[in-house]
Amino acid sequence: MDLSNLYQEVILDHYKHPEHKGLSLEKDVQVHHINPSCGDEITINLTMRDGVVSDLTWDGVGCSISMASASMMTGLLHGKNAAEATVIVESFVDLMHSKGTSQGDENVLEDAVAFAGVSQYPARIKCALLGWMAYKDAAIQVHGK
Amino acid sequence: MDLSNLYQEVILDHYKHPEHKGLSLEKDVQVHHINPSCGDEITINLTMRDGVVSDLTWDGVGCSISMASASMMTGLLHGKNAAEATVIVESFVDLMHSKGTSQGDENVLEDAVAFAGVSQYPARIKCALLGWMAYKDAAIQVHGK
Amino acid sequence: MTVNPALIRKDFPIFERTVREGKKLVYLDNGATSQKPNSVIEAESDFYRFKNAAVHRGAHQLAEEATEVYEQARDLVASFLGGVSDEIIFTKSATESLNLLAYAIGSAEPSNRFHLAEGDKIVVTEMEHHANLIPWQQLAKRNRATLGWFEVNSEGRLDLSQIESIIDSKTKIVALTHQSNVLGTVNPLQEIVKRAHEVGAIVILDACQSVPHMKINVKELGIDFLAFSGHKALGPTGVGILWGRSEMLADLPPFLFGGSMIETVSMTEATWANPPKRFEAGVPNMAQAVGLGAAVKYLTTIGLESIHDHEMKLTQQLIHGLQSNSDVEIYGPAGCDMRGGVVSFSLANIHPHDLGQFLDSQGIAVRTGHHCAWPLNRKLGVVATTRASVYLYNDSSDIDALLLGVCDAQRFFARA
Amino acid sequence: MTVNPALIRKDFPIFERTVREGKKLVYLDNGATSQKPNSVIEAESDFYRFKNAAVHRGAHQLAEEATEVYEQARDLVASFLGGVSDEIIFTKSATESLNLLAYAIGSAEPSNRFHLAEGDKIVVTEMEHHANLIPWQQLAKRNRATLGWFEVNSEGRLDLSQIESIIDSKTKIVALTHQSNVLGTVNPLQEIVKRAHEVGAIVILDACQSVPHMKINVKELGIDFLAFSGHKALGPTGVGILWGRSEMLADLPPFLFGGSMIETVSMTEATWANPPKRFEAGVPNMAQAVGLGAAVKYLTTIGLESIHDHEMKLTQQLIHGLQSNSDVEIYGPAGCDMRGGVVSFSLANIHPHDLGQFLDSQGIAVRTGHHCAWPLNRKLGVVATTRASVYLYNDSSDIDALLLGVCDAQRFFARA
Ligand SMILES: Cc1ncc(COP(=O)(O)O)c(C=O)c1O
Ligand SMILES: Cc1ncc(COP(=O)(O)O)c(C=O)c1O
Repeated sequence: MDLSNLYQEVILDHYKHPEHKGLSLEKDVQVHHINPSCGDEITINLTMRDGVVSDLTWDGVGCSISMASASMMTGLLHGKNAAEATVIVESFVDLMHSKGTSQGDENVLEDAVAFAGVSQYPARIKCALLGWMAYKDAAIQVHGK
Repeated sequence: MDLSNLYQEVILDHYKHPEHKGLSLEKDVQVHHINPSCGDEITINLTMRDGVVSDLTWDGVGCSISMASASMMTGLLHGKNAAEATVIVESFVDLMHSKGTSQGDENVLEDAVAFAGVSQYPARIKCALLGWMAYKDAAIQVHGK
Repeated sequence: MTVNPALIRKDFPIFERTVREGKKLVYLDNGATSQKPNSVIEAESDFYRFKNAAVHRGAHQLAEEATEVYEQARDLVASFLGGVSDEIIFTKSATESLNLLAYAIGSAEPSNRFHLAEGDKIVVTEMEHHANLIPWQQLAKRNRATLGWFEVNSEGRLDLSQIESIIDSKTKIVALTHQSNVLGTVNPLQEIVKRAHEVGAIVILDACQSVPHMKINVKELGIDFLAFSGHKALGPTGVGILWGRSEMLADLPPFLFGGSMIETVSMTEATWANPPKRFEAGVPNMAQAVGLGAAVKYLTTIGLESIHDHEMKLTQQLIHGLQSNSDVEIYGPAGCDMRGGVVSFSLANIHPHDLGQFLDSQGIAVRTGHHCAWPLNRKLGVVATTRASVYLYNDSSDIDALLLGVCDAQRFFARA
Repeated sequence: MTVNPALIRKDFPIFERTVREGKKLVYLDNGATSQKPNSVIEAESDFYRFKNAAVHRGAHQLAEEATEVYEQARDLVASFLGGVSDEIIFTKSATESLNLLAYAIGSAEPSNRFHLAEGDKIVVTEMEHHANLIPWQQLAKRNRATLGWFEVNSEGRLDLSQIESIIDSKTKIVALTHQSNVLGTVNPLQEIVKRAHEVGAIVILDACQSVPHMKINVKELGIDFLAFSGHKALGPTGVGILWGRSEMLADLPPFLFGGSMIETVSMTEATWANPPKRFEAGVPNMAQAVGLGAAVKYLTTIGLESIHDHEMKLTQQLIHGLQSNSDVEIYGPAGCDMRGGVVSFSLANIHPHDLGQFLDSQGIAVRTGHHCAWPLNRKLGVVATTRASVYLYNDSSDIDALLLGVCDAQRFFARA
């Protein structure tokens, strides 16, 4: 396993230049998640309009994997309807649990297939999923409103 | 190690025909000891007159080693003054901890040297000492009176 | 498949040694602890040799590998019991598992489903091992709850005739043993579980003497918690299991506090991780958990049904042989229905300790004493008994040796 | 004697393996857990192979032999610590040892010297591992006691300037770490012990990070209780030690209830055995205790003074090397006085998790995260750090590898 497989340039890029970072003032729900084993934290603000992710922003501290993953996720889910977003999230979760057997579906995940290498590092899967799990929670809460 | 070394005839004899068994009505102190790991129990009644063990009786339930040992002890200590009794008790305790290296001092312990074999069976040392430890406690309590 | 003890013994290195100057080891003290197959011993030492690192704590390869085998062990135990992995908590022993429950329940706030208020009732039985009696007795004292119990009848079985008044509407906990470690009695769970759940009580099963010897499926038993010790089930010392239904564990407060069981911590406050982590504070007994994984694998390969059948044949032989000795009194069920391979007995005029010593001189290892069940002993009217307990590596020659040893002991102690 | 890591590594089988496709294992995660020498691994497996039986419970030869080696292990640990055998309690871990104390003290009756009443105070420090913080924090909550603490100053040392008001007359317990598992700081016990005893408080020492690495004599330290984990001291997983002064243990109520810790038992009442048995309920972690005995024997043979000297040389080299990198910030004392071989640091722009991952790809095992000391991390203003910790088998090439790895990581992550 080559480490540059884990740390693809696009990941380091998102880490250094995160997108959708900085929480919007307006939101339907806010969710805060932490990874107790390493202390990484993330907060996301989600707004849905007519069943579509109309605003999704985040803030947090953590490693490049967790931060870049949150950055890419917010870009990816923005403008998608709830069902489309769920498909993307599930696809990403499956990729993380693939133990290196999957390359990820680029049609669904776009740049986020760069995280495929993470699935071979069990301790890092939680990092990559941090933002996605927060979104999942947020989506459930919005739905309940 | 031959088992008849542990179970000398004189031991089995005392077990079947215990001496000084049955608690006297009168006593200075009564002490009750148990061996929590096997449930054996002993009670002894001790009376000292002019610094001499004038009455020492016991009752209890337990294995041949603990019962025979109590039987022999009461006979041995009867009529001894406190200091003599202590010497006998210490001699017996030493014998029990000798790990088979001592035959015991017959001048001090008389028939109780028959317990020498017990010292090679660590789990049984507590059995042999049950009555003796109760006496030790009783002697301290009498002294404190 | 029938169990072949001769083949099985080849897997257990201890049988290569002899005892008491060259005598064959006849190990009939399985109720106290079992012997270990090579696969278990090696699983534990291989952990140290090849993968040793603190689980869940490092991003390095050793930590990854250690975590992997540790969690695999959890999976193995889960499928062995018919539960799911997150329901399996590694403790140091059944004793810890049961105390964990008693302490965790004892600290549950009024809003928690486990809260034990003044006047609530805990029900146990008269045949409990101290490990499943004293924690509840002391919890009752701490929380001003009451302690009730099922008595043991003359056949060595629970007297369930008063079940409605013993498990009454105040009852919050019913804690009982699956199989008595003295009598061999297997308790009828169905009726007890039904009544307990009727009144909203949880059922905690001490499965120390059953899990190693019979096929158990926690879901089928309908219980809420189960505890057993690895060392009685071919596993290493220093590891036990607490199984609890997911929805129960989810609400159970923690017991030991420390690393890895937290979500957040400040100087004055802390919140807790989800099960099973919530209950595994600190660097766990990793090598022992892995060893226990190997043990349940070994048991599964031989097959618990086959093991049970084998043990019951030996038990029958033993009971039969003892019954033909008129000086012997057996405690517990005489038949083989609803009983396991643990047989306690006494011998007229020979104290169990003396009998045990004599048998030991013949290479035969049995247990003598109160077997950590003093209240039961008192009920039976004995200070101590002699207990023989079988396992998959015993064969009928072991039983013959014991029966012969008992007769020889009678001769030996009659000599004076 | 000087420590020869090349020779020592021959005793540790794990160094025969490589990591990450053939890289030499550079193990610098000793603060989390240590590797094990063959003598420890074999002591544990030989127990199963040759002597396995339940200690203190049987009258047969295996039980005798098992009891003998188990008690020998107790003697070994006692003399290793400068205590006496009956003061040594085998637990499953330091976490259990500390929780044992917190629960036992928490249940002490008003007549008991350990009774903790409403308004009594427990003092800890801001640098505690969760295992020596949360048990006290939760005990304070349960018993309505207050929790106070010493703060950590900018040099990573305890601020003792307020000692008189922090350890005040209400203080019953002072629980602190001997050496910080994050900062490496060794705390000045003399002053703290003196003040604690002045007000009648007991001193509980978390010696997890000191006992494996420096010569400790409990009598000289003047403390009342001490806890450490076997697995950080070359010993097996699943075993820890609680040492307590005899006169303290004599009065301490029990913690876990079950077999072997009792004197008498009825359905509703129980009385307790003397220490150490009172605190060892159930069949103990026998093989692990025996393994820990072998571990302290190994450490004693090499010599704790030599080990400490060796570690401090490596620590100096490491601190020195890190200091020459302007992107590195070290947390904790910069000098080697009153500190041990644990060095935590951060690297500008590279998260510890990423650094750890990169180092791992080079075969270097370090720990990253909060190291189970969240309040300290918050005080330091960091979410996580990278921690390297040395032991007797490390040599200066390991430190070189780490220093090089840090530079390579900087290059690697700068690439994008
Ligand atoms: C200072 C300190 N205290 C307590 C502990 C807890 O030890 P364990 O997890 O072995 O119980 C550790 C290690 O994790 C430690 O470093
Ligand atoms: C029925 C029963 N419960 C509980 C225990 C306690 O198990 P351990 O001592 O392994 O914790 C035992 C064995 O000693 C037992 O037989």
